[in-house]
This record gives sequence, structure tokens and C-alpha cells, in this order.
Amino acid sequence: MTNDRMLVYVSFYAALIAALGLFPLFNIPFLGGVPITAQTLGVMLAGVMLGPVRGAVAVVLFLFLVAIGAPLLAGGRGGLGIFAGPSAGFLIGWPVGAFIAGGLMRQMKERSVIVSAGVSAAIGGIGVVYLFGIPGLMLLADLSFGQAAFGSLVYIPGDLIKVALTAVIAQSVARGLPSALVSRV
Amino acid sequence: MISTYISGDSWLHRLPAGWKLIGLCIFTMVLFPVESPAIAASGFLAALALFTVVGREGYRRLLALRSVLYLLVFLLIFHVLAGTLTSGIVAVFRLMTMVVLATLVTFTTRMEDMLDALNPVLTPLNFIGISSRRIALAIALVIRFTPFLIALADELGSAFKARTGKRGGVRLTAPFAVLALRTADHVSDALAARGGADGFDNIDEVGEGNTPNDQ
Amino acid sequence: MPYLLSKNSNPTPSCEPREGVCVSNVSIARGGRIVIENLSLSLVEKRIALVGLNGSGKSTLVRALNGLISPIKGKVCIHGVDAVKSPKAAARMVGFVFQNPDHQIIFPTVAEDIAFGLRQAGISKSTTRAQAKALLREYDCEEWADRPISELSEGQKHLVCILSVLIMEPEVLVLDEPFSSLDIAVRTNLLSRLKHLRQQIILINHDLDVFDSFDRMIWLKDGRVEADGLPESITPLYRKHAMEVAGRLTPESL
Amino acid sequence: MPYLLSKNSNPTPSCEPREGVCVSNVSIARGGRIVIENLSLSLVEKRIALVGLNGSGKSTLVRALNGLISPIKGKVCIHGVDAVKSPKAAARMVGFVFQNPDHQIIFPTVAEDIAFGLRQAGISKSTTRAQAKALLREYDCEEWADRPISELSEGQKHLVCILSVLIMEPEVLVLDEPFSSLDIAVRTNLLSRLKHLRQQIILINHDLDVFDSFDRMIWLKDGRVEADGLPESITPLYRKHAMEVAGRLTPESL
Ligand SMILES: Nc1ncnc2c1ncn2[C@@H]1O[C@H](COP(=O)(O)OP(=O)(O)OP(=O)(O)O)[C@@H](O)[C@H]1O
Ligand SMILES: Nc1ncnc2c1ncn2[C@@H]1O[C@H](COP(=O)(O)OP(=O)(O)OP(=O)(O)O)[C@@H](O)[C@H]1O
Ligand SMILES: O=C(O)CCCC[C@@H]1SC[C@@H]2NC(=O)N[C@@H]21
Ligand SMILES: [Mg+2]
Ligand SMILES: [Mg+2]
Repeated sequence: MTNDRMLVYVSFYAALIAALGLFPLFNIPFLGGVPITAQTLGVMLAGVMLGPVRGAVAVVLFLFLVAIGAPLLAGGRGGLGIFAGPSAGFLIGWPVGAFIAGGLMRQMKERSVIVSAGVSAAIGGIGVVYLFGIPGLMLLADLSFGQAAFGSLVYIPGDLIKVALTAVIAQSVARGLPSALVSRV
Repeated sequence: MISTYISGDSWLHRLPAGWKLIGLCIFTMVLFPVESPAIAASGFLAALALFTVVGREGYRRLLALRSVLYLLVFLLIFHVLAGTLTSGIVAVFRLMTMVVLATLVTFTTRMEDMLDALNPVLTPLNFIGISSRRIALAIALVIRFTPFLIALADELGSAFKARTGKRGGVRLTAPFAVLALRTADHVSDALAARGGADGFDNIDEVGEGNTPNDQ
Repeated sequence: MPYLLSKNSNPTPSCEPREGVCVSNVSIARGGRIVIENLSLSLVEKRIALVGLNGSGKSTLVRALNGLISPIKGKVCIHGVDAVKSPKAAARMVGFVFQNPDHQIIFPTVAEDIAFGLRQAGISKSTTRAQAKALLREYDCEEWADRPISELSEGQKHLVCILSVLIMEPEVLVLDEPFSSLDIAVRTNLLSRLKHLRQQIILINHDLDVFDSFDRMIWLKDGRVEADGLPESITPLYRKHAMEVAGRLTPESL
Repeated sequence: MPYLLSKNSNPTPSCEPREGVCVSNVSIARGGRIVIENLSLSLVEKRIALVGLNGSGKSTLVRALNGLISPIKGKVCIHGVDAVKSPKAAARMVGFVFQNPDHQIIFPTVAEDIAFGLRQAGISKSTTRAQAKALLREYDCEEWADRPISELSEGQKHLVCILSVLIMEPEVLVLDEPFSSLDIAVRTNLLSRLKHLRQQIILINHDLDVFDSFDRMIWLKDGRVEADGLPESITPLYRKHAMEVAGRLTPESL
């Protein structure tokens, strides 16, 4: 894998996260500015497919674009202001989640793709993201830990669907275009 | 940044990209603390008026963004339930204004101009070993891929419809991922064939280990 | 000034016949521009050639035949079925080979993609797979069955696209430059195979030699019918026009 | 049993000459299978035709010429530059038109994509844009400059790909079925334009008529050189072989 190819792949996943924000059906505003969003599917995929470092870089690239004003977050939001909003904790959790998911994927090399992708996505894409998101909510939206944690439950069903999708997609890619599963090559 | 450039020769087209980006930034900052619905609404109207420079085609493409409306409705309902209707209205106008303006900037700015404008912002990264040229290219690629992915989903939908008459729905998710990734491969080949991310400038560096490969 | 050589010079076909394809008063817009304007055709011949320079609207027109594009005006009927109102029925009747194989392929592996249409028609997985493999065998490439399509050459991919349509045995076959990346062996074979099919065929091709035994040729120019008639009469007119255009391009550099 | 008509029957060219393209003892694997095996060629003629059935390895071979694929064995040199060790220098020298236009296009609008190669060489934006527009004007399509490439027809897209390579004036032009979706007008024009270029051209095409005035024809079969010589002598052999293959396919159904 060359540097140039990696550059393209990283950009590709950043774009995927952006594109997932454009489907209105899956991007529902909620909990005072933290939407239920399809974009975390992109975050999970970036980690699972690209591995830890590149996966995290893809998410950071996406967040950089958002920061300089590209309206790429769910609902066409963007700009530096976002990082002062209630979802900031989750956003910071995204690259870390992708990193952990990628790392786990690499650890489980000898397991089947579908299982390891599911486990990695669940731990990195849900566990780690919430680890940052809930304190973020407490800090920025003035909620208690109980409130923040309880409120976050609304995201769980959606997030579980995304984990399942990540697993299925990783499996298909392993079959149809094995070279694209960079975390395994 | 969702749609790309609309050709034209208006003053906004000719305005340097850097100015447009700075203008967008300032507008956002000014708009953020606004609490009066009247001011927020006039901001939005001003943005719409500005939009005339991209003409009919511009409005037509703007309509394609109507998905944002769902979000706005939800946002409004949320605020009504919380008893903060006024700030809800302000928030809705602010959002619409930002979307319209950001869209306008991308409609009137060629991608390469946008990147050149960002160059000074990125140059400091050269000192920590990240080439600003590569970042610029990465951004260009994100902007290229985003609308492309949507078009690709559309195309795959067409292919499915041509063969079944039905809509594909979720079962196209996995095929879509494979198809899209294949395109990423093609783009990196195309890039390599034309000099790679760093161009043909430092061509004399032989054996830099930058060997493309299709594995 | 279109040459009027048409046997079907009826300007607005009524779309009554339950036979063939009927396009009446159709206008199509793409990317904000009108690409096909007020076109009417009644296509009942068995072998129909569609020619025209790049960008003349050939692919756009045939995409309207199976409901992939909806006209802004007018009506398209396939064997009496309205392609806009019932795209599913139209898609079942029209087998469509896309100009670019990458735009047609849905599934990651060869056998899956070829079998897909049959699966859609409700046939069991094992039967469809066997049929797909049998068809591949006829082209001496049974071992492709489980290969990822991304690992085929362009011509091989194009062949897969054609086979996945042929296997469906649709009433009308629409082929948009199907031979463009096929080698002369496969091309010759397919051509003679197409000749023997009972179905109606609408074929777009830049190489005019393949239209030898065709019943009708339609020349599109800027989204309108420029001439319409027997291939023997249209071919020389079209070729002459193309040569004139060729001469007009880049005079300074030659 | 390869026909040995080669003027260059030297089995292992030494890659000494600083002229032309030199392939020595090259093997290439794709998707785990060997696709090109132990191939040696010294390409110094101005006009070289590369023919072969689908999947014979033509695209794979030319991709090795500008370092897009690294051989598992052997060496490829362009004007004395090693394509594996310095892929970038090789890419600068070899202008490559991909078989499928969708695989070549990088940027969303026409002028950007055409100008990109020049930009890569460090030329200013305004100059490259002007050059791109001038080239488009020669093909009577200056107004495409700011159009999204996704809104062009297939043939128009293919033309854009060719122009974006021609504008670079590379030392060696590698064209992988460049005419496949072009209309006869553009095809004729480009062909006569190519004839007048000073550069070396390596052309892959299934339609053998375009090789009329070529200096050399190489016939690839299953990743090996089956015959190599003057087009007059190779064409009939290759055509005969293709017809035999065509006859062997699906005998039962014809
Ligand atoms: N997706 C699109 N969006 C907007 N315009 C398009 C699109 N596809 C094609 N066009 C335009 O519509 C016109 C007709 O295109 P079409 O693809 O039907 O041509 P064609 O006759 O099939 O050409 P070719 O021989 O190159 O395949 C062209 O001017 C083209 O630029
Ligand atoms: N990306 C790939 N991965 C694995 N195998 C491939 C890939 N591309 C091509 N192949 C295989 O390599 C062989 C040579 O393919 P190549 O594309 O070079 O053929 P070609 O001569 O260009 O054929 P065509 O006339 O169809 O374009 C074929 O058997 C093909 O299946
Ligand atoms: O758009 C934003 O401002 C960021 C949204 C963060 C959403 C979080 S991420 C984890 C959880 N799952 C969801 O679907 N939404 C939240
Ligand atoms: Mg077409
Ligand atoms: Mg090829």
C-alpha cells in the first residue's frame, strides 16, 4: 500500500462519513443538538477497514473540514461553533473510537471477518465514543451523569444496527475486493 | 460543499476564494450570538437574495438540499416542546442561512481556487512534516468523493431498477461498499498515472519507494 | 432539415399497438438542459439500429425505454405497458446492457451477478446458479463463476454484463454499444447469436458494419431524429455527415 | 507454438538503450494468478499495435509501463528510466489513456481534469486553464470547460480522457482502446491527429483497421507474445485465430 493510495483511501472514508450525513431519513435531531446520525457508521467502517492510524486520520480529516466550515455534519451543520456544542464530546470520541476499532480488528486477525468487525465496531464505535460523549454532555449541556447516560440510551438501537451493517459490509468487501480491507492486508 | 461548481461570471465568481471563506467565517460568527428572530430572518433573506448570482440552476440545486427541512421541522418541534419557540425560530433561520451561504460559496468557487485559498492556513504543517500539498489534495478528494458517492448510490439504484423495476433498499448496502471502494482504487491509479500526490516536481528522487501496486 | 426517409413518418404514434416500443412526443432533460426534444417513434421492427454522434442523445433515449429516466413530457410504452407508470413491468420486458459495464454490475462475484435477474423472477438459488454456470460454459469461462468481478479485464466484464441480460430472455433487448470492449472472437460470436434470437433488438453502435442485416436505422442528431429508414439508405448519409464534422475539427493542427 | 516473425527476437533485451521502452523478463501477477509470464520486448518503433483476445494481458502489460503495476519479476525501462524504481519519472514520460474513462477521471469538472497534469508539472493555474480551453476549442467543445464530467455522455467523457493526456505531450503515448466509445467523426479526426504526432505511440485496439500505417504489431496470447512483426503479416494470423475461437464458442446454440 503506497502513500498515495492511502491518501485516497483516507479521503474516501472522510467523504463517506460526509455522505452519510446527507440522508435525512437516518439523521434525526435529538437531545438538544446531538442527532441520531448515520455518520457513526462511517466512523466504524473507517476504523474496521483502514486500521487504527489511518482510520483515525480519516475521521480527523472529516472533522477538520467541518471545522473550517464545510456543512457536512447531519443536517448540513458545520463551522467551529459545533465544537462548542453539546455533541462535541461525541465528536472527539469519533477518531478515538475509530482508532480502537482498527486496533481490535488487527488483534483479531485469525477470527472471521464478520465477527471481528462486529466486535471491533461495537467496542470502538459505541463504547469508546460514549466514553467521551457522556462526559461531553455533562459538561456542555449541564446534565448529571445519570441524565446524560440515560439520555444516550436513545442512540443505542441505531448504533447496534450500524454495528451489524459494519460487520456485513466488511464481510462482503473481504469477498468482493479483499485488497480494500486494509486492516487485514 | 455538497454540490460543486456552477459556471458563471458574477462578481461572486470573480471574488477570490480566500475572501469568500473569510466572509463566510465572519458571517457565521456574527450570526451566532443573534437572538432576535427579525434579525435572523433578514440574514436569511439577504443570503437568499445573494443567491441570485447563480441563477435558476442554483435555486434548482438548492432545492435538492430540502432534506435539511426535515431537520428544521424536528428542531422546531423540539423547541416548541421545550417552550423555547423564539430561540427555535432563530436557530432555524441561522441554520438555513449557513447552509445557503456555504452552498453559495461552493457553487461559485472552483475547487482548485478553494484549495489555493487554504494553502496559507496549511503551510505551517510543513514544519511538522505534513506536506500542505497532500492535505490540499486530500481535501480535494473528499470534496470529489462526497457528491460522487451519492451519485454512485443513485447509479447502483438505476442498475438495480433496470434489472428488477424495484428499488434496491438496504440490500444494496454491501454491493455499494464494494463498488465505491473499487472506485477509490481507480482514483489512486489515475492519480499515480499523473504524478501522484506530490506532482512531477521532485522527479529526480529515484527509488523513493513510492511504488503503486494493485494488491 | 431532417432527411425524411421514414416509413413511420406518423408524427404522433397513438401508442395503441400492444406490439413493440412506442415513444410519443417525448422530451427529456438532463442536468438542466433539454437533451431529447419532442421525439416520436414507433418501433416494431425486429432489428433496429440507433446511430448518432457522441452526445446526440442515444443513451438518454434508450434509458427512457425501461423507466430509468422519466421524460419531462410525453409517453413511452413497451408492448402497451407505460414505462413511467410501471417501471417494474417495463424492466421485466426490456433487457438493458449499459454502455459502461461499471454502471451495470451490482454484485461482487460473477455468478451472483448473472444469476441475479433470474433470482428476482423467483427461481431458486441452486437453479439460477446452475443456469448461470451453463451460460458461462458456452463462452468457455465457467471458472469465472466465483471470481470477483473487479478482477476481470474490461472486455470480460462487458461480456458478463451481456450474459446477465441474455439469461433473462427479455422481450426487447436494448444494447448500448455492447461490443466496444469485446475482442473480435466474442464479438463475432455474439453478433451471430443475436441474429438468431427471436426477440426485438435495439442496438446502438458506432461501428456501422454490424448493422448489415438490420431492418431499420434511426439517426439521432442533437436529440432529434435526423433520418430514419433502411440501413442501406441511412448509413451513407450519416457517414458523410460524420466525415464533414471530422474535417471541421482542429483544422489548424493538421 | 508462437509464430516467430519478430525482428526483435532477442530473448533478453539488455535495457541498455536510452531510447524507447524496454521490457525484460517480466512476470506479473494479479489477484494471485500469473497474468504475464516472462515477457521480453524492446519497443523502439514509433507506432506499435498491441492486440489479443479479452483477458490476454494487454492492459496489464501497459500498466507496468508507467509503474501502475509492479512486476513480480523482471524489469521495465522507459527511455532508460526504471519504471519500478522511479514510477513517478516513468509516469511523467508515459501518457496513459485508461480503457474505462471512469477509471481515469480524477476531478469533477472538465477543464480541471484536463489541466491537472500540467498543474502537476508545476505550471500556473491560469496558464493551464487557458491551455485546456484552447485544446477543447479545437474539438469544438470549449463550452464543456466548467461542466461536471458526470454530465457528459460516455463518448464525451472518453474524449476528455484523451485530451487530458495529449495536453501533457508525453514521450510515449499508451492508448488502451481509446476509440471504443468515440463516434466516427472524432475517431477519424483523432486517428489522423495521432498519425502526425512526433511521439511514440503504443495502441491497443480490437478493431484492426486502425493499425494501417503502423510499424509493428504484437499479438499477446495468455500473457505471452504469440506473434510479433509487421501488421500486414500479423493481422491475418490473429484474425484467423480469433475466428477459430469464435467458432468454438457455443457451438450447440448456433
Ligand atoms: N447524467 C447526465 N447529466 C446531464 N447531462 C447529461 C448526462 N448524461 C448525458 N448528458 C448530456 O446529454 C446529452 C446526450 O447524452 P447521451 O449520453 O444520451 O449521448 P449518447 O448519444 O449516448 O453519446 P455517446 O455516443 O457518447 O454515448 C449530451 O449532451 C450529454 O452531455
Ligand atoms: N484487478 C485485477 N485483479 C486480478 N486479476 C485481474 C485484474 N484485472 C485483470 N485481471 C486478469 O488478468 C488477465 C489479463 O487482464 P487484462 O486486463 O490485462 O486483459 P486485456 O488483454 O486488457 O483484456 P481486454 O481486451 O478485455 O481489455 C485476465 O485474465 C483478467 O481476468
Ligand atoms: O452531528 C453532530 O453534532 C455529532 C453527533 C454525535 C452523535 C452521537 S455519536 C454516538 C451516538 N449515536 C448516534 O446516532 N448519535 C450519537
Ligand atoms: Mg451513449
Ligand atoms: Mg484491457
